[in-house]
Amino acid sequence: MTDSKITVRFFARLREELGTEHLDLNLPEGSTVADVQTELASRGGTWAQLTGSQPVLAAVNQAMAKPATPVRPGDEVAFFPPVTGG
Amino acid sequence: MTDSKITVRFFARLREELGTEHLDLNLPEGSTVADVQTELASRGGTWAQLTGSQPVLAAVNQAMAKPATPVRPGDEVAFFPPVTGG
Amino acid sequence: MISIQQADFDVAAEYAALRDTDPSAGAIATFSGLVRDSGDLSGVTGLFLEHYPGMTEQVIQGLIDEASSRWDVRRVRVIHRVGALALSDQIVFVGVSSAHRGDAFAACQFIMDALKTSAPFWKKEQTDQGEHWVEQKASDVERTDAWT
Amino acid sequence: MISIQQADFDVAAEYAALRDTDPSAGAIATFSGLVRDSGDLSGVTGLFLEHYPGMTEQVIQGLIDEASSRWDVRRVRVIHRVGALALSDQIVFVGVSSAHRGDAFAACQFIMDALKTSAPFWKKEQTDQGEHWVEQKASDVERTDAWT
Repeated sequence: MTDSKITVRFFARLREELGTEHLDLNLPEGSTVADVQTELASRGGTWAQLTGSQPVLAAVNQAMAKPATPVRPGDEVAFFPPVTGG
Repeated sequence: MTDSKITVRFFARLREELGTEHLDLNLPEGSTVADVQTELASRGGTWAQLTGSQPVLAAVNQAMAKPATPVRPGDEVAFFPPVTGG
Repeated sequence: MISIQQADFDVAAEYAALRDTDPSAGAIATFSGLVRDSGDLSGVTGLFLEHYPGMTEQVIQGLIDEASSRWDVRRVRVIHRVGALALSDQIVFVGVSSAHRGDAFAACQFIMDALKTSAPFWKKEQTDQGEHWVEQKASDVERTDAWT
Repeated sequence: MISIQQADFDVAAEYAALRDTDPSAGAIATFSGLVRDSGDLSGVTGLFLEHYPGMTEQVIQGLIDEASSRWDVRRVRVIHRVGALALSDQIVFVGVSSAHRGDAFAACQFIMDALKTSAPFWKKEQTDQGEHWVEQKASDVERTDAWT
């Protein structure tokens, strides 16, 4: 089994509450955005909100993604709250 | 029978084709905008267009008016084509 | 505020005045209309704009009043030029400030649409082929009717 | 053209650039958003704006492309500030030039509406009571959905 190293980024309220701007993660081949969320949520504490009741949006390589979106080695995955610009 | 003297103004294409910016008119009491148009159209020539097929708008005292709008002594009546500003 | 004038206007100054309001106004929508080369006919080189002094201002004030009753509007500015205008000259400016973006857009567009079909202005276009009075467009009338 | 920047912007210069186009562009619609004192809470004294560099520009370019395919659009300019902003500061500018007034209004409003619900920006409001991240408004989502 090959591990795939991805970069995970966090923004806004998530970034602040997790105390983390970005981290690297090793994931099994065939992983999805949902797998990344579950893996990180299993750390417990504030990380549990990644699979909690508040909406968390995801992007893969700077394009909006769904839970089922595949994640490949070298990908940049981002999690953030609903956007509030303009 | 008392005559009511009104001022009639013309704008844009009408002003040019009638060769007239404004004129004074004596009309019988109880006259309407339609009466003014008929009276002027009876002059013939280019004046006939005041009751012709092309749309002619009317205002009385600088407010849009209808054929049945009454015209009183001292009123300012205006005729003009559909507006094209902006 | 309404201005009907021959002189050009400065959108920068108008925008600054709209912005200089109470701090509850978070949205400013503006529209500017310019003389373009394709009006009723192509090859337009200039315009002459005639209006009915007095009535024009009254009609536009009525539109501003209606917009203010339908939407949350803080400031409204309408400027319309008259007289001889050249290609690419500014003709008209409508600016609206509001607490809300939707209201600013709606009021600005309503005033522009209704001005075109109810304010007594008339355009005469100059082209290489001569000059002619512009005809009212059915699409403009439909656009205004859509607001009722 | 898209700019995401900390610096303030000059609407006068942006308007001049939009106007300086081919003579077929007769309509310019603009929208400016400012920091207002009543956001999620009242008594707002300032904002902090965070964004996702790179993705933000891509999302906005997608909105401009969509607007250009739906409407007759000549030039589009989008500016969005990030970082610390004070009360009444300019936040965002969207300007569109077109041959037609309806297209200029529609494209400008569509880009603004869709930017608010799809471009990765996040606002943190400062008030007398402390600071908090702004929540997305259901009305903004509905407004964007109305364009589909």
